[in-house]
Amino acid sequence: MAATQEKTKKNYLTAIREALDEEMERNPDMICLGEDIGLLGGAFGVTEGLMSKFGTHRVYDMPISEAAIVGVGVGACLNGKTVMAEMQFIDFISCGFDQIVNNLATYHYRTAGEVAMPMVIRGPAGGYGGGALYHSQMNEAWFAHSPGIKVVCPSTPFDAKGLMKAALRDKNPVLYFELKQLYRWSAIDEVLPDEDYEVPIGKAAIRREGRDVTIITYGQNVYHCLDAAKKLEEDNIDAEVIDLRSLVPLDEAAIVQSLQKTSRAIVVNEAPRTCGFAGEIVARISETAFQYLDAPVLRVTRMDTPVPWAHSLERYVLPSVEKIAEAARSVCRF
Amino acid sequence: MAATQEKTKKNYLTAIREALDEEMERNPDMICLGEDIGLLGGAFGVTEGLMSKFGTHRVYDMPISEAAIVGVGVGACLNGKTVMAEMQFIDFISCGFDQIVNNLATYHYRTAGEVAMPMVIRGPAGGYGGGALYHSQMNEAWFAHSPGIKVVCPSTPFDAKGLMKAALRDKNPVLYFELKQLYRWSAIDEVLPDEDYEVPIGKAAIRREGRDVTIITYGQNVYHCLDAAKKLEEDNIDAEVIDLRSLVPLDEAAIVQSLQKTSRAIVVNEAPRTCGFAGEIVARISETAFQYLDAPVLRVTRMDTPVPWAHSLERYVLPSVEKIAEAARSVCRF
Amino acid sequence: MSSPPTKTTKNKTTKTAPSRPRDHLSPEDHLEILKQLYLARYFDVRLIKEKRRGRLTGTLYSSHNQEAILVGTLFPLKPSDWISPIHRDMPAFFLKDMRSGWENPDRMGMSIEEVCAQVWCKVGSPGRARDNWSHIGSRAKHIIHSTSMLAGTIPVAAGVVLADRLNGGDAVVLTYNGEGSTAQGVFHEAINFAAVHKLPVITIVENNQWAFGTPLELGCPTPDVATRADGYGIPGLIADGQDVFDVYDKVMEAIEWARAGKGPSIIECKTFRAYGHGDHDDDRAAKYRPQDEVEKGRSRDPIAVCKRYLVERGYLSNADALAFAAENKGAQEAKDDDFPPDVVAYMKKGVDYAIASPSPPAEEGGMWVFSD
Amino acid sequence: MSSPPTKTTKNKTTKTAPSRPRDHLSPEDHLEILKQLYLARYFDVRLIKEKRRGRLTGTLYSSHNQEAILVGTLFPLKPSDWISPIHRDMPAFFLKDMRSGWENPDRMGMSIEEVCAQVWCKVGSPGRARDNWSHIGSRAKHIIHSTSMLAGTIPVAAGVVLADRLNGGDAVVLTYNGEGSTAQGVFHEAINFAAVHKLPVITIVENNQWAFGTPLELGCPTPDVATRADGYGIPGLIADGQDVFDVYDKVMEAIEWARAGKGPSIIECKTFRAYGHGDHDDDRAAKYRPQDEVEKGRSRDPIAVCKRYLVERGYLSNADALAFAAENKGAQEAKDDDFPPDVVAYMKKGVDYAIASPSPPAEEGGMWVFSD
Ligand SMILES: Cc1ncc(C[n+]2csc(CCOP(=O)(O)OP(=O)(O)O)c2C)c(N)n1
Ligand SMILES: Cc1ncc(C[n+]2csc(CCOP(=O)(O)OP(=O)(O)O)c2C)c(N)n1
Ligand SMILES: [Mg+2]
Ligand SMILES: [Mg+2]
Repeated sequence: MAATQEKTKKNYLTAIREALDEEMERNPDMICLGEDIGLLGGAFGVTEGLMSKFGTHRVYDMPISEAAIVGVGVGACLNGKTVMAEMQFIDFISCGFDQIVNNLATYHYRTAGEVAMPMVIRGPAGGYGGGALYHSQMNEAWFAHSPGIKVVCPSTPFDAKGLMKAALRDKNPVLYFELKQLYRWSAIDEVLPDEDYEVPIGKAAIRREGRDVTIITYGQNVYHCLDAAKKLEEDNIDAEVIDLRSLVPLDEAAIVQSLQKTSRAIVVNEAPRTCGFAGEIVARISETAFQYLDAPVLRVTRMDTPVPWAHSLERYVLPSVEKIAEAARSVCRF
Repeated sequence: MAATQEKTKKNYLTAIREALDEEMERNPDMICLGEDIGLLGGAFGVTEGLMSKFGTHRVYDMPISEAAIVGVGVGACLNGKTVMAEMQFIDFISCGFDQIVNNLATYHYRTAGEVAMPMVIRGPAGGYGGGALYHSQMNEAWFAHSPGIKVVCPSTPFDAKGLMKAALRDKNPVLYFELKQLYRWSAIDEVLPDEDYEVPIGKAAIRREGRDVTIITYGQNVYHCLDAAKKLEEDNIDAEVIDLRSLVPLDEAAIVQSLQKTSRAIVVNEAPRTCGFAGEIVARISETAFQYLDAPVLRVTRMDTPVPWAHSLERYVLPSVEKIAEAARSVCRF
Repeated sequence: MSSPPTKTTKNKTTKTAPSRPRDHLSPEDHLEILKQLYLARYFDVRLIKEKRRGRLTGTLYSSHNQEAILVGTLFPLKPSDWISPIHRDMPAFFLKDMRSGWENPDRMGMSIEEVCAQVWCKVGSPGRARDNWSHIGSRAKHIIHSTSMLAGTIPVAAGVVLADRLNGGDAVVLTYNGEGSTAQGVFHEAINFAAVHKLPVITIVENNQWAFGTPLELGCPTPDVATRADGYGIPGLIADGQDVFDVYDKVMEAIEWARAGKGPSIIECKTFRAYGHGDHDDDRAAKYRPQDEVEKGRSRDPIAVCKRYLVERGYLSNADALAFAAENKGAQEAKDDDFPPDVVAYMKKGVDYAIASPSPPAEEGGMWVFSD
Repeated sequence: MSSPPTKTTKNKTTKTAPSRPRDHLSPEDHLEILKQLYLARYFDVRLIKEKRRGRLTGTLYSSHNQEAILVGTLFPLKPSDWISPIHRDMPAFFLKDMRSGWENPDRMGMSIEEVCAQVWCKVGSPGRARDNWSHIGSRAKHIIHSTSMLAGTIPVAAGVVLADRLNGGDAVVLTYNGEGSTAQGVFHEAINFAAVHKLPVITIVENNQWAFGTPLELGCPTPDVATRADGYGIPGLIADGQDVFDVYDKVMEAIEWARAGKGPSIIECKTFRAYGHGDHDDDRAAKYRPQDEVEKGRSRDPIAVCKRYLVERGYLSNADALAFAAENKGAQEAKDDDFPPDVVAYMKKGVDYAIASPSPPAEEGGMWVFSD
């Protein structure tokens, strides 16, 4: 009977929660640190059930102290633990910044490999939700620029679970950006495998194959790009959409391979433009795939502004399906 | 007699100190905040003499509290002051990171222009001195990626003084990166103008004209690039060296103009590679000058590592004259 | 080391009447204070209703049951003093300097119109709806703009009064904080600096026992948050946060201390968060907080406490005390006629203005990154 | 609010002899402690001389005059306890667990060879010369690696003992800090967390009156840094940092408190920085610090104080006390024969090893960014 029962689809948030739960089960040395993650189960409910299942000695409701959350995590890793540290919103990571970039990220390097830091720092990120300046950030570039941290950003429930598992099994610190707008967006619900699986860190996914232009993106912009690709069909433009999934390390091969076919690319992300990860991809393409390019690589990013509150303002500064399609058209016209 | 007296050349550090001193004199609303800047005169002596001249109510020896240094500065600006805030080493800016990126940088934006933030945050930066992980950073990209802050980095005594004056008169927050290896490097001593002057923020300088390849850089790497340019003469390569001086805002026109002539470029800086400012320049070139390019734009940067201590290690990861020359040769061969 | 150190901070309430600052208030002041409590409560009730009707988009951080802290801390201020309210202090924006006249356009507080326009996310907000909820302020009105980062405004407050002193002013600044926020590093850095320089920074801690879903004892090692003051050798006072006059007395003490150049202080106001952390949390809060704790915590409505005192002192007749029965009513229960009509009318002006105010033009999203 | 709160933290030295932890030390222990003071002093003297001869490149942060703090805090530890020394604590790396035998290769402390290799910037350093000066450590030896960011290791220490408790251990951790560093936000966050969870984190504050060029009173609002403990309701003890046995007693108290599950504490050791902040600052320090203050601060050499006590107790003869006269001598004055020969020989082994150790191969600069 079970066999014939239809499998239930699960949302992005549930996928993350399952990964945390299963890894807590699998690894008795794993602990969780964060604000309101225990009794409440997290601001969004990602950690719901963990404290009652694993107890207050494995799940800590921390004081509102981001630096201590990270620093305590570093100490726990030093003494044999695997740590999941939640930032209630990824925006508050700035309050624990020093501990991340100067302590956590460099520990392995400074100790010539004596000490590994198996810590995952995760938190809700991204705009498009009216969260304004401090509940909308995508600040992955600060960390991509800080050697020693891996950076991942899943866009589907399957990837969310698989990347979380891979991250929690990685010996290195991993910054895991989750998109709060995707948490409960049922349009992307998926049936998840029954068996244990990982999505390897450092591997991109091709979300749509196409011949004319490569659209490189990650996070919730994946869906804007897919919508733009549909729109572009009207112009007879066949777009390929690459979801990077991992930023550090980056799947350069996937990008180059696509460019060999399309010879044109745009890069889309929602972080501020200057020194964002989109620019990094443009630079990598210049270094590794220049010879395939028939057009400049363009970026569609947030403007160089904070994320403002009012809907009208927020839309104005963030990438949109229209802006993406327009950039793609423009490189195809080149 | 004075007229015939030979003018004394001044070093980079003195140039900064003179600018601070003259602006403190000119602007009675200017105050200085920092660790050990008063009684001691700063770890490197940049603020020597300021406290005895202007008093303890304009020059504050702050507790070891970078977040408070910035935050108190924000409050002082809000209430009509102009603030110079010193980070004893620019590396420690990570401890005041939140106050800079989320409070200072966004104040004008959030208040729809009601409040300006005339604050200069300055501090010794850069490697090549055996300072190791926490006394060698060039972390300008974190701030270039945080909308609302200007970022400058002078390479000569003349620019150091003129940019400091411009920064202290600017209504916006300015991050001012000074290179500690240049502080007392007498090879670059200059006679400074007697009269008041500013070096405008947002204007690059061409340090060497050339036809074959544009080398875009800033900070102490300017000198490595000039040495590389000399080396390249042996290969009959005539390199143009652009010293950006300002990163935000960026003098894109200067870059494009040079590329129209040379059609080839490399970008050199000492920050980690991924998401550094070098990548940003490559992306800007892709967007604005692709049509002039005959070769990929290459980067010569620090490897994606911290700055290690031992000389052998430090040299290995940082840009060098040899690495710069090799990259320039490679784009010229393309 | 057999015993932990004894506590220095104690509730200094138990003084006898003659020296209490409140005794300098006129009968009218007493009634004005009650009116302000009504207004703070009505503002909150009204917004909760509007939100339930789907007219507001942002999260509401209700100040229900905590109004005595706002009214009691703001009433003793001079117009030129500074404040920095945070998420649970929305009424503070318009309550500031109410003593200069509710309708006085020159008073050093925001108009109800401005505050409502902010709540409605309209361009009439002082911040033109660029940042949400309580993240507004006004340099002109001496109200510091906060970010979301808890405790992050305390150093700013210190800088403001540092500058004020340099300019020859005598302003004090009140910063508002939840008890949970006192765990932030910048709380320590800022108060330490203020203490070193004896700056007039008064830290109000609204100890409502919960920081989102985390109880006091997991954020703070001592039962009284005022104990944090001991680490800086500054006064740490405890006020009954349900009693507007006790709050008033304690803040007045702190203000005198600060204006006399004796430095900062911390005032812990004991209270209880009536609802969820934000309105999105109401249902979950009912699960993580024991029902009896909630009932006990809500049992001393600040409006009721105030009325009782006013009646005792003879400033309010029993009949007038019964006239508007907003106390002990939840947001859904409370009706407009539980409030004085002028309070309802005042708020209505704000709401009308907010509804009429347009959304900000999209292009403003790209403006004011830099000043020129 | 007419008077500031009374201070709870006081010097708890004035107990009578019988209950003092030091009384459990054997005569040999007492002599060993003196020997360790010599070693700490000799290490520092030697490095200053090497630096003056141009043989070292890094900055030296001398621990001269502060050795009693290192020896007195480390002596009471069990081998499995953890420490996190910072810039002024170089001797701590090899002094840790010296009681298990100076030559014991299995002791839970670094060898003098490793420490010297670090100072000489050689590959023999436990960190392979990848980060400078005191930024070394050893997970195996229970020594936490620090960054430059002051106070940044306190949360790490808290995490280490949190994990230790989960693993069923009973270790305590000592973190070392200058008085200036206590102003950092993370100091507050970490101690607050440790206090909430009653973690065995003992914060040693080496109050040498100066933080680089900034005097105590500009960094800390109270005359005693131990007062910071009051804010967390944890014990704050003051030790005479020149008296190794007083330090020992206080730390032993704190260790017992911590191991019993009663939580963290702060121990302020009053001392004085003998030289400049670093050796690069010696000349400038002579200008910013009044000469008489310096003389007074150096007038109680910890070696002399220790010897006096040992003679009084009959553990050391007057003649032996005079044998090696390192006390009250500056680094330039002090000669090898002012120290016991085994101390000199021990250090020599370290120096010889360091000199023989090669510089790290350049390619290592690109290694160990990530673990695989
Ligand atoms: C630095 C930082 N970390 C986390 C948050 C998320 N957050 C917002 S309110 C809150 C709880 C605040 O509790 P408390 O200070 O007691 O104030 P209350 O809401 O009870 O009034 C948290 C954790 C934040 N805003 N800033
Ligand atoms: C976060 C941070 N800010 C600034 C510095 C620069 N710095 C190094 S040592 C020092 C003074 C430390 O004084 P104190 O804590 O009293 O220790 P001491 O040197 O006197 O032993 C300063 C400001 C630093 N290392 N870290
Ligand atoms: Mg609270
Ligand atoms: Mg000190």
